[in-house]
Amino acid sequence: MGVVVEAVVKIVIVFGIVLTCLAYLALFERKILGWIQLRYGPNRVGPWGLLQPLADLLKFLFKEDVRPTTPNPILFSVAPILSLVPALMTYAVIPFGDRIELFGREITLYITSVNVGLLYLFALSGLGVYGIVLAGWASNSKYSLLGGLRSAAQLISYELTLTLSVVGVLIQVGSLDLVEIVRAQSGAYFGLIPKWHIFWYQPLGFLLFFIAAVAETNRVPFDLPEAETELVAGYHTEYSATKFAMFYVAEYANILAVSALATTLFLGGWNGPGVERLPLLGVFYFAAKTAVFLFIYIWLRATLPRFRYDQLMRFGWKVLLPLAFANIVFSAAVAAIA
Amino acid sequence: MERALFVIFALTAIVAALNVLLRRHPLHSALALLVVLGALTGLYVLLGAYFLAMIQVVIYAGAILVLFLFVIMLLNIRAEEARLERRPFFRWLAVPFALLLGAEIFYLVRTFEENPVPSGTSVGVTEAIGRELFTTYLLPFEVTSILILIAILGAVVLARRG
Amino acid sequence: MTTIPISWYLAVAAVLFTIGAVTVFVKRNAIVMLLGIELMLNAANLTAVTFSSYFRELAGQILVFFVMVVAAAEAAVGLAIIVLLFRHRETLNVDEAQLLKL
Amino acid sequence: MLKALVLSPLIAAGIIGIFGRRWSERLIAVIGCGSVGLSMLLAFRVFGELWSRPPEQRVIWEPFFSWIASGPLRVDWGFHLDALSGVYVLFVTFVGFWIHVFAVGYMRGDSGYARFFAYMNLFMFMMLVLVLADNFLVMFVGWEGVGLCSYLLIGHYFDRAYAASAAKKAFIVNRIGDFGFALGLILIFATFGTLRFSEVMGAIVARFPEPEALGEIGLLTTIALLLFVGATGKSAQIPLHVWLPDAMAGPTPVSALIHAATMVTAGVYMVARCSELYVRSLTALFVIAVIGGVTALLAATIGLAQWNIKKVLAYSTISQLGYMFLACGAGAFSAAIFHVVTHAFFKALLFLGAGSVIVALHHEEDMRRMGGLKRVMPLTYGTMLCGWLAIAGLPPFAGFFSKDEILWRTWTSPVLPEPWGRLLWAIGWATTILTAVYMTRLIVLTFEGEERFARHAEGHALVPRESPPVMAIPLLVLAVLSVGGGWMGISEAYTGGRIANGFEQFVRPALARAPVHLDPSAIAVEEPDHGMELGLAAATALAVLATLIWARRFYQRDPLRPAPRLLENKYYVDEIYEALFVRPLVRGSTVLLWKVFDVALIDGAVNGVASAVAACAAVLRRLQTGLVRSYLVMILIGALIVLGYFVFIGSRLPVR
Repeated sequence: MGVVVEAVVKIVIVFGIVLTCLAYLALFERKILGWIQLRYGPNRVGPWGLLQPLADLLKFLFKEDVRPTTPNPILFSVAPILSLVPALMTYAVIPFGDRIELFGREITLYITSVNVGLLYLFALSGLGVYGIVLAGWASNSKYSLLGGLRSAAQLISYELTLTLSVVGVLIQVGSLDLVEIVRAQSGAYFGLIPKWHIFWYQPLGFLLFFIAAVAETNRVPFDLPEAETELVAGYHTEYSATKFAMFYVAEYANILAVSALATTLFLGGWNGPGVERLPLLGVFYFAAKTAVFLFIYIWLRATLPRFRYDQLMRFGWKVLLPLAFANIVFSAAVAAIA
Repeated sequence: MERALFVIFALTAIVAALNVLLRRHPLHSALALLVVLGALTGLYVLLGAYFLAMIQVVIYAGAILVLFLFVIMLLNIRAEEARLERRPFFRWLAVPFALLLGAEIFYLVRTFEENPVPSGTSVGVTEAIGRELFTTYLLPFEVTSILILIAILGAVVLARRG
Repeated sequence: MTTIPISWYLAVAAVLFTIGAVTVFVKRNAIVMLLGIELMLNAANLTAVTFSSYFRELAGQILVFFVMVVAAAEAAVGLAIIVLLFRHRETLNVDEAQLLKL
Repeated sequence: MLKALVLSPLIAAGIIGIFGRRWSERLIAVIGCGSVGLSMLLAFRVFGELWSRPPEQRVIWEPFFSWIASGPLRVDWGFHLDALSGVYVLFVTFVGFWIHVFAVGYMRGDSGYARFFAYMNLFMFMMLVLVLADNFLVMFVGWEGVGLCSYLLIGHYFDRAYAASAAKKAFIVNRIGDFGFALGLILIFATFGTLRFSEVMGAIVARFPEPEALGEIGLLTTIALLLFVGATGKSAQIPLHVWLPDAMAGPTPVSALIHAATMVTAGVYMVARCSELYVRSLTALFVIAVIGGVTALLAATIGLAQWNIKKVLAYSTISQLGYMFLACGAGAFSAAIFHVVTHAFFKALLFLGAGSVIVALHHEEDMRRMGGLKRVMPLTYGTMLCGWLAIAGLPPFAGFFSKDEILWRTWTSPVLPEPWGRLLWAIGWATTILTAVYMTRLIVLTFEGEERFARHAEGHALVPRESPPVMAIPLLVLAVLSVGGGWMGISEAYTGGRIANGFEQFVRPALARAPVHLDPSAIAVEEPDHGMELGLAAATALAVLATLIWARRFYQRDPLRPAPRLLENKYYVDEIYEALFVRPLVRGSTVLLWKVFDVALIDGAVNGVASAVAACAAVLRRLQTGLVRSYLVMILIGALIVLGYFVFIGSRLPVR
């Protein structure tokens, strides 16, 4: 029974923290965008606007839920859930830290460690399409439908690169288990350069992964599905109130998940100086590395213009995908030589 | 516990499969098939085939079915008319079909009732499957890759000609 | 923990296969017929995985792997044909696509 | 190291072949010549290594990779370097390199520059494979490979009909020879169960101590003659000599490299490589000697009557190859190889000189429109003179020593029946005189007398001038070797037996010696008659000198003196072949294969099947309703039948 209790407690803690983070990620984004654009950003609710997420939440909850006339009211309601759930399920396998001693028992700082962990993540990312596509279709609106279709095409295209860019890491580690992957990155060569994959043979893999991840999360410069100049707001044009909030949260959950994944796969996860003695420190390292990615995300949004749709497709299929294949060949060659 | 999970997954699969059949809108059928696939994933996990379970979601749900949805939405297909079939021929065919199914299940239950699937086995470890694929089944594997290539070319050519 | 008899899995597979077959036979919409085929393939996959676990033998799962690949190829080509059919005939009813008959 | 030596030209060929089209000529030339130059340096190194060893250890063997393992047939790629292949590698890479350098200038501005160098490098690779192979099959790869490259290079100007047909002719004639070679290979494998040279030769030595007598067609004789059919094809001996003169349609460096210096000597190499086999078949040796002698004489007579400068040289090549086979047939393999080497020097020189002239005259090859060139092209003229004297066999030029060696060995041959040794010596001697005549004719027609080319042909001025350094330097290098190259194998007779023949000493361990034990009294051969040898040599030299002087006068008086029609038309060999083989073949193909077999039988069968299918289809098409679901029902019925078979008749499911 202790195992189940431990699991439940961990799940609750993780999701509590993650959801809080998501709420503040939105604030974080608005603040940074403000600073980059020489504005203040939200600063009225609470000190430095710190209570802004709470206010947003309340607003989302109590706004009127406007429904379009649609032949599929059920699908219309299910779509945001389909979008949110896979995004949140991602966190089940992400290792936030190594194991620690607590209350006289050993507790791992991740919910579970599956031997097909990475495949699980890819499966979830594949499912994420459905929410968007169905939302687009069920809205019974041209903008939504086009946004949904674009999104489906874009997600399928970039998912290939996303998956293939990780294969290099897999070849190097020889395991699909995320914890194993992090363990493989502990230590440093010459006591100086950490054994993170970004430094050891996978810089190209990392770059590809990150670009594909940005595309997968529909963020600038790949935010075609919700390009406001063409499609109003894409697949969630017709959504409001709580359902819109779900899409909103799902997007940030995906961003956070992908950043955490990039940290895990390429930046050594929880690894850092002193982690062997104080495993809890690993969580801090993990959070710090992830935060860097989050910042880059927002930075990109403030900086880059949007792709045109044909450019997006050409870039994905004719540049990223061949590079990903080249990276696999390179990794295999390295593995064969080493 | 396992039996309960099995029953849940199995019932979900069957009910969803019936939905594939009975729904009139192709999109609903496709979504019902998605549910079948999900339930089958659960069954695969119960059978210890973790790798296949994940691959099932990635390939079937993540790629094939999305393609279906894509086409359905692209063509903006409406629900088909209510009447199912004009020909009595098919209705007549249903009887032997039902009999066949019944006989099959009867035969299965009688033959295999005392043969439970060994629990907790995990033959479906990724590594083992990978090893088999790249040694024993290397030739079929390569042939399949050529098949896929041909399919891609075929799809591109077909879609472009229109 | 109780175990599950192999026949249960096989029965589920049989039912799914039958439903898939009926879908293919009864429906007139080409896309739904393809869906029925996918259903049948999945039912066959389920039996293969079941026997694979039962005999502790990987061959069944390998077979499923190949079936999935073939299904992907089939879906790609099949859907391309369907799109083409729709463009030319404005319908997906297979009964109306019979120009090649005498 | 041998691998690098062999693969270097192949890699260059690949690079040039793939990328060369867009590159500048300079880059292609650097890569093309550089790779061959690298091979040459490596060849010098391995040769030095070989040289530094004691004679009985002069073998380097490098395994490469396992090629075929099928039942009892096991063939590996391996490279085998001994004294024989060492000599070959050395002169092939050396002469090949200088011809490549020459080609840089000769091919300048040619549209197929990259193609040309890619094929030339490929040819070098194939030749090195041929020479360094450690078994018959890999040798056969090289053997076919040089044939292929020859085809590609003869057809370099493939937009001209005569070049294309010449290429085809070379290929087909070679195929005829290769067929014999392949049969010999199969017979070797069937007999000895292996194709490795060392194993085959070892087995021959162990299993056949006694040679097969003259007139006896035993196993060894059969193999030897089959292999020799291949050699006649590759080395252009009668009756398969017809391709070589036509092969002059290729660019001149090709003629120099392939049809003078390297590829055509492959037949000699093969015979020498299998010397253990040949010395055990007196019949084969006799056949080789006679064919060699006859070829030498007839080709020399044809050479007297040709007007195309390259064709004269081509017949001269055939004639010289005849000498080499004469030597082989007389059991003097080392003399044959010696002549191969010296011939490579002076024949390459002559061809390159001819190429220089041809370039200067804007691709004019007819000697009737040359003449007087020695004033404008002094360097070419000077080097050509060296080649002329060398091939004519005037001491101390290279050709004298090797040719003299061959003649003397023929005279004293222990394997040829009486009086054939003397008779063949006489033929060889006559050929020497003829050689002096036709070469003098060539020199006189080309360089001396008045100018017969039109200086203002077709509106543009033709001003012949000396070739650039890139072409002149190879000429000079080869001229030096044509002068001095023969001294490495001076017969011991000249020093009264005090200094042994260095070349023969070196090559001998790799070759079989004439079976001395045949005739116990023939130990006397080991006690050579130096006086006789010197006397004959002196007589020959004097005769050659006299001929040269006479011929020069003779042709200076009337350069365009017509020759007998019979010779000008090459004894009508081509016409005879045309009538004997080509036309019956074409007619047979037309009447029998096409009209009877193809039209009536095959087409009839195909059409019959088609109409039968159509008839069946007329009935069966009623099943084609065009309704997808009716097809589905048929599939279902079929599936049910299969299922029913397994349920009721086939095996049941195994249940544990």
